[in-house]
Amino acid sequence: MWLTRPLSERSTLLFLAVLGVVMALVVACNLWLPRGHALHVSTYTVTLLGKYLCYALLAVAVDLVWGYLGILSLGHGAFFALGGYAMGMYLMRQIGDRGVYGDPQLPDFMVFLNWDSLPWYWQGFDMAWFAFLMVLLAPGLLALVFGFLAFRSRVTGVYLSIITQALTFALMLAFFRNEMGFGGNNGLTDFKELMGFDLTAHATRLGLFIASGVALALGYVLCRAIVVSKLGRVCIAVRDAEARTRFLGYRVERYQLFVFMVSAMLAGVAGALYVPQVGIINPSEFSPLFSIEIVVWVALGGRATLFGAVIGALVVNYAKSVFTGVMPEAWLFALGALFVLVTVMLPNGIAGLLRRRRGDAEQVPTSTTTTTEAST
Amino acid sequence: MIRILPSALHRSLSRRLTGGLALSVLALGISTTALAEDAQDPIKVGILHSLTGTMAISESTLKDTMLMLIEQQNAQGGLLGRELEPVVVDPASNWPLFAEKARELLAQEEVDVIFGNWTSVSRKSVLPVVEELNGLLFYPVQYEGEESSENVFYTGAAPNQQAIPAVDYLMNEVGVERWVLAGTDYVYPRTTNRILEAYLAANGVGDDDIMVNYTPFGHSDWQNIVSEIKQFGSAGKKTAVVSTVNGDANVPFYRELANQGVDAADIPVVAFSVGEQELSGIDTAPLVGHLAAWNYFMSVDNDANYDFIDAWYDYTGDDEAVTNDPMEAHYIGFNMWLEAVRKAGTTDVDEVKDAIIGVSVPNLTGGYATMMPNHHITKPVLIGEIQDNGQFSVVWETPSTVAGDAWSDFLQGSRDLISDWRAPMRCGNYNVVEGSCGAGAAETVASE
Amino acid sequence: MGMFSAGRGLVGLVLAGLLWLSAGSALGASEASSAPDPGRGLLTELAEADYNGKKAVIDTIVASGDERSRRWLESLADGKLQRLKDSGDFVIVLRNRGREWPVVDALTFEDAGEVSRRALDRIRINNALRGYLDSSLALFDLRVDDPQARLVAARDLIGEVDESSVEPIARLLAEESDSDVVTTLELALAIQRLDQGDVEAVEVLAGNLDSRARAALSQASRSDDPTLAAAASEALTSIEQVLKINRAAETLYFGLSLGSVLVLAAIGLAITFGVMGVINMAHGELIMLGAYTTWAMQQVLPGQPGLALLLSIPAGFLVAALAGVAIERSVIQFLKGRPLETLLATFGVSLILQQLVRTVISPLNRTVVTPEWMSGSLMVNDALSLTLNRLYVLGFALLVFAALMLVMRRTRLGLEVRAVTQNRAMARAMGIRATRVDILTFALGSGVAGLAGVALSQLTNVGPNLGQNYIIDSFMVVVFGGVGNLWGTLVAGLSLGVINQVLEPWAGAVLAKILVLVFIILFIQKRPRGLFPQKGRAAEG
Amino acid sequence: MSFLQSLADRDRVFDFLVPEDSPVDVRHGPILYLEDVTVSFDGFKAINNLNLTIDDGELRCIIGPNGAGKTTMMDIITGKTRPDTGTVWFGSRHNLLQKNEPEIARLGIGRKFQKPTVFEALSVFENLELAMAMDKSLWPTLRARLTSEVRERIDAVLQTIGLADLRARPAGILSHGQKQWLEIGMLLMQRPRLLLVDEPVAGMTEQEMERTAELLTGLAGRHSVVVVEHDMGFVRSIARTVTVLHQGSVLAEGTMDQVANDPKVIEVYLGGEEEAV
Repeated sequence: MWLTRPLSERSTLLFLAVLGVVMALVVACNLWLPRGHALHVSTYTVTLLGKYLCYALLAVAVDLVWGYLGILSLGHGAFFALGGYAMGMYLMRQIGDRGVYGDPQLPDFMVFLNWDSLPWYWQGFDMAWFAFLMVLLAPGLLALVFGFLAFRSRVTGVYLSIITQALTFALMLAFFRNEMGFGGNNGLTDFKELMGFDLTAHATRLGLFIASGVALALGYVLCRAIVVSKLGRVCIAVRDAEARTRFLGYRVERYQLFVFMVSAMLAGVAGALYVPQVGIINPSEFSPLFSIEIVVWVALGGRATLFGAVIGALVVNYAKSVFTGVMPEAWLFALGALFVLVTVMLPNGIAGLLRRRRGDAEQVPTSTTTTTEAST
Repeated sequence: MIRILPSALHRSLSRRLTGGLALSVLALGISTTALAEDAQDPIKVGILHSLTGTMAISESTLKDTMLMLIEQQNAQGGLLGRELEPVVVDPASNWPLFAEKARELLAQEEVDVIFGNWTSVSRKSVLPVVEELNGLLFYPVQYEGEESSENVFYTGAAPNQQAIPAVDYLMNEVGVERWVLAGTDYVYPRTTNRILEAYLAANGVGDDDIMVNYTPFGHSDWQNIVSEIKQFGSAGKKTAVVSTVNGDANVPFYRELANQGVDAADIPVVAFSVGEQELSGIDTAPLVGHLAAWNYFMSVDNDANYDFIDAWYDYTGDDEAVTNDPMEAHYIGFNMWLEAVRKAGTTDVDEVKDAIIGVSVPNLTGGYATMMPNHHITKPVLIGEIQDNGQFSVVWETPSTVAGDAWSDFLQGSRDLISDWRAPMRCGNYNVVEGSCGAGAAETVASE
Repeated sequence: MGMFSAGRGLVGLVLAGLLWLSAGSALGASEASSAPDPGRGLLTELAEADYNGKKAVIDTIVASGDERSRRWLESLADGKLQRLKDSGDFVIVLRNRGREWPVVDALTFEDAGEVSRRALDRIRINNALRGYLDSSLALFDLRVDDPQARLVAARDLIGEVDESSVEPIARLLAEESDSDVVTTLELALAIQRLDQGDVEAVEVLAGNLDSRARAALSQASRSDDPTLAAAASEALTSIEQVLKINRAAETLYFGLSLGSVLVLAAIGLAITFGVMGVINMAHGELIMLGAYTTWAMQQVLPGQPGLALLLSIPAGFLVAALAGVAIERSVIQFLKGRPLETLLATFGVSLILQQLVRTVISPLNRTVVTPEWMSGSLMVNDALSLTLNRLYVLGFALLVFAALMLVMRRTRLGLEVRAVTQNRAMARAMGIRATRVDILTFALGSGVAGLAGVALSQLTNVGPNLGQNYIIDSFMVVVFGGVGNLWGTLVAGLSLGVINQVLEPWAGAVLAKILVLVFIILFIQKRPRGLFPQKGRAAEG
Repeated sequence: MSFLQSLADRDRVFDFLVPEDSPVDVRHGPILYLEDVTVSFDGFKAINNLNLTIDDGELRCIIGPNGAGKTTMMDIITGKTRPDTGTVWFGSRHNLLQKNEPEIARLGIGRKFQKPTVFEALSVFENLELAMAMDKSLWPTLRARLTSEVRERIDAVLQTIGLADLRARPAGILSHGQKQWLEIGMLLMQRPRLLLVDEPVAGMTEQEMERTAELLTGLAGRHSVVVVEHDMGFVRSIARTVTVLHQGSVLAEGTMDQVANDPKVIEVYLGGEEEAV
């Protein structure tokens, strides 16, 4: 079975083991150490870590298309947000008549803006299975349509990046519109429970944290499985010499579309797990700057390594959490400097640094210029 | 395209990863351990305003206001013999981060009260956290209403404390018959405009005489809209624009108005989101005479106000610095909280919540603000005209203060709701028709 | 309605007063005696009356013929006529910012030192009163020699004429020599006659595009008199037709104006990104630096906003170019040939620059004053006026573009830039110092961004977020036009601007923007390398 | 998924209408046939009424000065560029103008680029693996395993191109000549009927050139080979028939000696390239 192939890799097993151990530690320290103990992990921290794990999964999704397929998507936030909205809509319906107006059907913001009935696209979201399906389908379909058009027309490089940016920007503006029926700028919030579990309960928070970890593990294994298969090598071939791959007889656009869709769905799952943990989804997740930031995480961690994406997402977001509290007025300097320094000093990101310290001898040209210059 | 080399480099990299992860978890874990509280410890005041990102423009001065107020209070001996300690965090204009930072303030820092938020969405994001962890939040900005939380105190204006009196003024004192409702497309303008439409209709204004227009955040190209407004205003009836345009979009809006020759004498614009601070970024000479409705203006002639302004000048070291309505709201909210803590003799949230209802403190316009049972406060409504020095001159004010209404009488869903957080009722959305509290109401109805 | 008739009454009164003055019987009676100044009494009345009462007092002041009345009324209109709380003396405030305000005595106009703002009471004034004041102040100008000033005054009379003022205006009209003033006054009179039901007045108004004429006609078209109603509707229809053309022209102008802003914002990027391949996310912040330079220049030269703005053009260019050089030397030179990494590093730079401005200057927006000659609008006809600031920006954008084309096509630098872009190794072999060319190119692109900032300071906020609002649009424009093609950027910017403005009245501002984005996405499917793709083998690399 | 995929393919309407891997039919004539092909970029005619036939099993050299349209011609045959007019047939059954690059590649036309393009991040072995003729649609690729049969074939080709020792190294570290051979090896893995080889010896040393000549002549017979080359010495060493392109159309055709003595050719080359002399 191609899916289980990574499980025989040492690196993947190690990754899973580390993830498992850390998560078990966190859970244990949260449950069994008393408050006030030096190693107690508060529920606040657990939720925070859960959020990081969602971001890490998102980063893995971006690394899959950018690192291995060479598509720099500046619009992956859109898939993340769509997954989040699908989950948010389910959570809104779960509120039922506990909203402030007590309407059993309509979410508060609809009562408030005088909608008389639920719009058609909100139908079905009261059922968990349907909502969870949409978590995958909504981003997947968007990726399918968008990717079909773009890859068929062979839009490449920066042109592709910019239209992915246009895509997420357009979606952001659309979701800001109150007529859309997604709550406008306020988005969806005030969630109560998820599949019957109270969202404010500690157990639920732990559960969501674990779910995020499991999703990250599964997503990682799936991506590894793709990467180590022959399909993964085709992807690298497409990344490095698209035309050549075509002349070898591969229908490049199908490969691109497939991987792009997988990546979009993973991003959607990350979004869906993110929403109940932070308690709000609003159009700012569609913001192009957020999507650029995701790319920065990946670059910082090390592109085309998958685990580098995980490290990057964790490091940047952890730094952000700490800095915004410790140095609220200067943290942007620190973050900006971090981005600049890592890009300039560590061309292959943190993962590259680790690799260099291990003393890998083989140095291979890593950029086109080197090759272009060599051949001219 | 960059080529990054091969997947072969994978191998035992994850070993390093282990160390990193474990370290960061450890660090978080340690930072979480809070020390047991003791009577001599300072009282912690959380300040949750964006210092970076798009909202920094509006919110960063509120952070400074709070720091100044706390400093002043400490100079007077603190509170209950303890010192006040500000805890500042930066939610960076990012709404989920607001919730996270609120959680950090309440769960990690264990602050006794939070002053913060500007946008509605940030408040909505923080609300569940504050309720879950039973914190106190003072929210200083005018907003759309339709909310009343046990843990939140709304010191800014509700729609009935700003929009309705302003429209009354234009209708009765200026003789406006035709209305343009222009706003940024988000919940505050939407709600305000819905309330106003209902109110205008009730006052006999026909649909033809109302034009509604929404624009995106940060809209910078107003040519077409101003031109439409001009056309709309050339029908021979006195026309006014009621603007709920938000923040940054105002500068280009007013510039376009001035350049297309729309002056206050022809088509006055009354704004609900433009204060002294917004004007400080505009050359106001061409805008003289346009209006704003607030509960406070820096130009109010009152000694308490002058003292506050002088203190602000000193604190910022800038004699050109401006004060505005949300700053006054924080001033009032802070003093109310101090008073309530003194009254309760403790900073315990539940006791402060009970003690604060009914507390009256002086505002900066020469009157008193009282905390009502619905967690909104009483405020005077002032209408001011823009001067060429970036200030407003008050042209009209309500004869007495107006109590904030959490649930608008002009919206269908909220007409029958009231809020009262005092002992027997303790309900934020009590339905007077059904005689029961909020969500429970529908259940009772369903089961009967 | 009551207010309107009051307004008309005033016009009549003031006109009567003026005619009386012009007859030569006005003499400064107050100067001769040392008796208590009647001015003080007038001002006291003014201060103590309510809004309606103030109108009467203003009439009295005007009728008094006191030479100081003009300054009194002006100060009143500005809110600067104030009264000391303790003594009840009147002063005129010279500067009303900060704690202590410099004042002059309102009766003698002598310097009265500085007074705490706490000690002052402002004489209240509202919009209606200000309008009343403005028209009476304007009437002071009807007698001046400058026909331009008379024209302004005459314009103020349109729609304000009533029976009592018909006579004096007609007399003034007979003496008037300037044809523009004559037409305007005739129009003002015709509107009054139309209100009275005079069918012949329709002829005067027919074809007139002034909105007040139109308002009068549409009122007349609803009149009970069928002949009048028919004539008025007919005139209205023909006006509507002309207006339709005007509106189309106006929309086109709006579009070009928005487009010129896009072009300005994007053209610097077209150089750094299109020519050098650097994805400069800090481009927006370079624009911001240009805008802040304008602000700083105006702080250095207070009171001369126009001069400051002109000086900002070279200064803004220099500041942004220097910042560009700093970015190039400190970051970009290490990222040669790694275009995507420049995106990440410059994203970091943009965060730093933004926060730097917040920390060093202020998180608040800064005021940039629009100079006199850039405010207002150019009247093409009564219904079509082009806002001057945007007209200047449009012209400026085209100038910058032309200059840039000249640099790229006609100068040694341009040649070297093109050579380095096409084949770095070869250019180097031919003795071109590629590093120097890189620095200069990046400086040029950044400097142009600074110029965009100078222009934008006249249209929008000058604040730390300025850059972020333009960076995404800029990338769209460059990509839509075709990377590496300056003409493409120009055409793309202008056409996107026009498309947006054509859609806007029909779809609303938000939807128009979404549609434009969708259009770009679909267009790139059709032409994957933009409007003007680079062709041939070079494009394949 | 595969249904979606078939939808995603814009050039095909129904699978059953196109017998995709049908053998090339050369019973009635040449393997490659170009007639009246014209293509222009921005008004510049890169190819002008070009007529060309290649017989099955032939080794043909195409020469011509810079800008003669050699690379463009290859682009047309492999589906990268669409001509404005003209027809291109592969055997007598396949109209190449109706197919895209992967389809043409699967029909059995392999191409080596002017600039050696191998997948630098992948190992030499993996480069060959990707090139191998087998089902190249999505699912099979995802699930593909390395069978011993595949290994043997790759090993055989590694031997042929002399890179057996470097099999596990990334292709990026190969020398220029080694990359050229790897690319030829990849062509071999494709088992093509027709090989298009663009400047195979540019930048090679004498020895490398000899080896390349051996490789190419060894290929002819089993495969049809079209070589575009500047280096006259090299062309002379391998060529049987030479076609001279000039300004987008055929100037002369014949043996190397015939062509070299053709006055038209001499005239064209005199102002042009030094190699011709």
